[in-house]
Amino acid sequence: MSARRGQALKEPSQKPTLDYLAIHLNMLKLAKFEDSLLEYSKQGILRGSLHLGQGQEACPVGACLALRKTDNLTMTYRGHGYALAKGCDLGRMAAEILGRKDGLSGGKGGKMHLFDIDNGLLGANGIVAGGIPTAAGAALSAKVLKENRVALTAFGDGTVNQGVAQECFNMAALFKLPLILFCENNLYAEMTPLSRSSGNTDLCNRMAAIGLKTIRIDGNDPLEVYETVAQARKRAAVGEGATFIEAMTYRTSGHYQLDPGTSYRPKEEVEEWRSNSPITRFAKWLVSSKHATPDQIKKLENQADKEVKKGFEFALASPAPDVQEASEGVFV
Amino acid sequence: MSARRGQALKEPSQKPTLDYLAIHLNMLKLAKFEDSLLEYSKQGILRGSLHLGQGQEACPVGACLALRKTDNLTMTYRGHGYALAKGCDLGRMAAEILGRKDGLSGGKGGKMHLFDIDNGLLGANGIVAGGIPTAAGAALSAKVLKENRVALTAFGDGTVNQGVAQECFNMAALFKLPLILFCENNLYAEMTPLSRSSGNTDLCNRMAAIGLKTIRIDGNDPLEVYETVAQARKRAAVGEGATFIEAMTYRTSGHYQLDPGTSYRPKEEVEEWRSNSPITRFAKWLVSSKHATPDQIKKLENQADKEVKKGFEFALASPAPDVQEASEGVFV
Amino acid sequence: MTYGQAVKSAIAEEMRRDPRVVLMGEDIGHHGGMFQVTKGLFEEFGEDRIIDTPISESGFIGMALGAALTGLKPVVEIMFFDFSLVAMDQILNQLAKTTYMSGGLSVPLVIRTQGGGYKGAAAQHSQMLESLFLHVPGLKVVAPSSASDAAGLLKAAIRDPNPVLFIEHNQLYAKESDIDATEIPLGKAAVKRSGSQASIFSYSFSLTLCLEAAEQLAKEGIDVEVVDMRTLNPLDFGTVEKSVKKTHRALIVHESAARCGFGADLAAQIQEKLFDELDGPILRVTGADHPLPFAKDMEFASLPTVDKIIAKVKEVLA
Amino acid sequence: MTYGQAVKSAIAEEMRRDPRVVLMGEDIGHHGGMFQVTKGLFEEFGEDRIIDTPISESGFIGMALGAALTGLKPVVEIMFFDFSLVAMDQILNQLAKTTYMSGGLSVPLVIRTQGGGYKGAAAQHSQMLESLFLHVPGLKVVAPSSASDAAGLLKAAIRDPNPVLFIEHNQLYAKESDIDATEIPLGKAAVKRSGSQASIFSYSFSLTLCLEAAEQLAKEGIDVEVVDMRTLNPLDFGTVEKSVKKTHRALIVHESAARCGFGADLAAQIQEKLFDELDGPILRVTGADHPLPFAKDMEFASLPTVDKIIAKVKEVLA
Ligand SMILES: Cc1ncc(C[n+]2csc(CCOP(=O)(O)OP(=O)(O)O)c2C)c(N)n1
Ligand SMILES: Cc1ncc(C[n+]2csc(CCOP(=O)(O)OP(=O)(O)O)c2C)c(N)n1
Ligand SMILES: [Mg+2]
Ligand SMILES: [Mg+2]
Repeated sequence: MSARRGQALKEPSQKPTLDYLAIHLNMLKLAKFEDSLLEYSKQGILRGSLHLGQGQEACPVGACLALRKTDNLTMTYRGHGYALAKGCDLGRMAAEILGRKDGLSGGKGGKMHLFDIDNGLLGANGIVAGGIPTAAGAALSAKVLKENRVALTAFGDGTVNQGVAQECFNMAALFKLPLILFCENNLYAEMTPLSRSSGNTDLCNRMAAIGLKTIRIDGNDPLEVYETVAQARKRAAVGEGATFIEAMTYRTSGHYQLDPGTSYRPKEEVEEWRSNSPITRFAKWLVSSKHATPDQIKKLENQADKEVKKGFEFALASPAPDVQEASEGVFV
Repeated sequence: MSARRGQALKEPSQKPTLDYLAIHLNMLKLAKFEDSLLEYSKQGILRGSLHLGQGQEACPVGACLALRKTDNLTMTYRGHGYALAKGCDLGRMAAEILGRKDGLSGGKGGKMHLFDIDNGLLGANGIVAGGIPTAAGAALSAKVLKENRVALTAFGDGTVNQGVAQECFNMAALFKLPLILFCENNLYAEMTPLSRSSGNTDLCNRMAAIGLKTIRIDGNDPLEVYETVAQARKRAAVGEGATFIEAMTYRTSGHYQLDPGTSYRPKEEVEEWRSNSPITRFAKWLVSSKHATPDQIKKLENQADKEVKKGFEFALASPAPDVQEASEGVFV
Repeated sequence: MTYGQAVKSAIAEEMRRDPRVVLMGEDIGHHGGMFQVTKGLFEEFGEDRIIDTPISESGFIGMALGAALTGLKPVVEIMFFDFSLVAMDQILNQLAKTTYMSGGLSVPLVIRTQGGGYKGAAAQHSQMLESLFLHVPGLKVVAPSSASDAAGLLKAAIRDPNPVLFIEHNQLYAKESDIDATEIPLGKAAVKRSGSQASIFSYSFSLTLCLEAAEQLAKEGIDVEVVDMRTLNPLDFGTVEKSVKKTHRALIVHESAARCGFGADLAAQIQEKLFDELDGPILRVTGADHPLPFAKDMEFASLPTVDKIIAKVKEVLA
Repeated sequence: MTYGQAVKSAIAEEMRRDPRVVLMGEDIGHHGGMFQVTKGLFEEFGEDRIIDTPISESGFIGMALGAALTGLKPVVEIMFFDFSLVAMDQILNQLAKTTYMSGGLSVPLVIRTQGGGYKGAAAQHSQMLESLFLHVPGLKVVAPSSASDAAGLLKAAIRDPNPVLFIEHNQLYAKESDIDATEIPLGKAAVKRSGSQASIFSYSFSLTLCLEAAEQLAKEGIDVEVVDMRTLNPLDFGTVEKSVKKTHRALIVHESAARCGFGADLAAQIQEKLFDELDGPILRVTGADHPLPFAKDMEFASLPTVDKIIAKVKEVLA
């Protein structure tokens, strides 16, 4: 496991015209969005279990930046970040997660089932690996319909051991699907370390043997994530097939809101990763590389705060859905 | 795909005290057993579809020779050979396949569900990959109970793409199970060639990346099969874990009795493999290497004939099961 | 035209009509399907639209969902109904729930499969599992008993914007009937034989056994009505109600197991809504509540037969 | 002792009693289970007997079958009932059929899982799917409603030579009751409240709602009997019959969906066997026939509640 954690960030190799401040803002928005969720959960306003992506913000932000609006995406219960970064309206997302009428699915889906087809979002998922086939199918349709569209599916390290994931990895290779298999390797599946879930802990090695192009990257560096996904997107779009990206990262929080995340992980490990969290590190780099002043960073934080607050105001102002709607909408 | 088909057989490297004639006899018995099944199927005496292992006789015979009676085994619909070679009574097997009272399961299981726990047989299976977990579980119990016992599961090339197979391959590596994953790569899954089922057609390469020890062998050479399985058994028994064996072979008949097996396979390919079928080749070698005279071979054929006939006589003399037994035996 | 050919012709017509219709499954393309139902389609439509898959049902059924959400109308084949069990999460947790959970996305796809016993295929190659797909909400479920229903209903299924499970029966593939080119709307039962003394509700192959039983009963002067449910979800309770109100006696016949089966469900609904119309209990002839045995006599003893239906009708009338 | 603790104590006792009992599942060992039900067992029994698995339900449940056939008695955990759908082939085609297909092999294993809504976990983390496992024959199915039943029935399940699906309910884990150390035989319902005017048949968490409803009805002078089915297969029809013969009116309550559900099945059986005993139709309060919505009011509108049960009892008596 050679996560390049702790390494200093470098200027991206090919300088794309990236808006670094926007990237930072997006990570901040995500972090603050999740902070709010946790707060509402504690207050009992948000129901059910809550899986935060704290410490993994660079993955969704970097990955979605490399995708187009028409590209498709599936992710997991830990997927708020992908929805936001893919362009989902923050207020409607918050409304869904709080079970309100103006939510993305009118309050029917809830936080594990975020859909937003206008932004290509084909669902978060409550079943480990459950959304991988959906993304593979979207890639298949792009291929069959000859549309310039790719699909990305985000999932965790533990997920590769679910049969359907392997079935799709093989078909992605076999059919040369325009698919990006984006694995957020945060070293644990719930409380289980990778060494107790995979016979071969080198996931890139394991996936390469299926016939996939693979690459392991620093998943805490939004620029590296962006570049890698952009490359993978290019390959996919020109018919060169699927890429498995292993983004090394770490959730600084627990598996879900009631898990402190400490009993099964060494304290030093948590500390080390926490001090190298994508946001902290990127902020430092922005300043040290003169892409932003500390003042600008502060402003971004305020802006993120404001946007998130506004979103939740919208959500909280939205009424509960009409109860009778519960029995409607099984079929269109 | 470097099947060593057509190659001349060599004397086994480490000379075990093998009874070559018994090996040949076992292959002959299997072939004749299946000839009879086909005949009874044509006559309408045997019901349902019938999946023959013609041309693949060296696999079960070689593999089971390396196993002990207490070792466990699961296989597929194409698994008559494993049952026979593992020591199953031929008559009771025939009776089961003909749906008689004296069948292994009293006629309830049928040919896709051959069980014989006294010989370690934990079932043939109608579901692709369905029996792989059973064997893995038997290996697990051997490990937990510290019994000197291993398990072997036989399956086809197409089967590796079924999710549950991959789940078990990973757990076999992860838990270092005393398990032998015996893949009869006959190049086709039903009518689908390997190149249209696996993103990487080098199955050993694919499985090695899961963390398994792998080896590709000539699956038409019973001695090579025997030696390989014996090695794998040794590894398993001393706690070194699971081995994936890719035995290159070919079914000279169709996928099942109504498939001539010709529409989707090149004529030359079928011919070439047919002329190198395990039985033909082994008989030649026995004679040329002076392990047997042509006369002895002839005698073995007669003996096989006789034993198979006797088995079917037993089976045909067995009555149909009592109808009221149908509703019994869901639970013990 | 046979039932099998009717299925093929419906697929072919829909594929010609709508370029978004694609097929997926094992050995359906190059080979034309294990039962030759898709034979020839590969030649006409090519490998872009007829996709041979590895033995990865869970994966490719889930892919069909993704494809359906993004512009295609996949018709996916599960070779034997029994094999659907390897793909239940994708079917029941994913594609059956997507429309509801997403607040209204359309999932236009059809899962075609075939099931049924009476052929010596034993416990893992004979099951009719429709009730599992009726219990977990989110799929339309269709099980035609004739070539013409198969053609008409399959067209409707392919045109439907919702996921449809289309269940063919092995024993029906060779059955002939005239078919016309019209679509038959989902959710409509059909009275296949009108009668006055009792109502038999059935579908798929069992329905044909019921018609045979009704013939024979007629010779004994017993006049029963036979209703082909055809679509099992949505359920056409209106037609059931009309029939029960006429005959006041009901029998339900299906091949799948009794417990928590379609018949249990329909019986519960009938007694709930039409209690006062009933002159006696609703009875059932169903597959047995144990795995299907292999040996012939045991197998037939475990499945509906004409004789059992006749005997049960007499019980219903007793 | 709470229901959760009762489950743990039963497991621990059986593990002490019989060295062949092992546990398998995700995060059950080192971590002690997502609901802490197996907390501490790893420390007592060690990694040979408490096996943490990868997220490969199909694989490890199938492995439990192989282990059960070769000397172990595995107790396997599926973290949420919903996840059982990824393992249906291994459960229903393999382990439920092995005894029958093999002509009598014993398959001593228990699948433990927990399900249930009322907690904002939406469509994929709330399902009660017992009816699927009742339809396909071959499993014993148990769904206790109290700590003491949980302990007694789990012991019996672990000792049973057959595969048992043991269904816990999320809303019950914290529920307290006294437990004694005795095994409760599978296949026996329990009259949890005796009454004369109507019979309510239920199980698991819903049963507790029925008892509450019965309390409240009693205050209105309505006297209902509440029967806890406890074991859903084999079904204790004898106890059902006795109750129906006393009250002549029946209501069935469960959280799972109505169509092809346990209630449909029981209603069908009651009207079939006890038609003349019934003074009115058998009614049901069940989970809704649609995926479970997330928002609270919608969720509760889709599930049994005390109010709904009270109203339905009044309908039954009308
Ligand atoms: C089929 C299935 N099994 C088990 C679970 C419970 N579960 C939820 S998240 C999780 C761990 C997933 O780990 P990983 O893939 O590494 O993703 P991460 O949570 O670390 O992002 C498990 C086991 C589930 N949701 N679905
Ligand atoms: C889950 C499942 N899907 C599909 C089938 C139908 N089927 C039976 S055999 C077979 C091909 C298996 O090929 P392979 O693994 O290569 O074994 P072989 O038959 O060549 O020995 C298929 C697809 C099945 N039995 N089970
Ligand atoms: Mg992880
Ligand atoms: Mg093969």
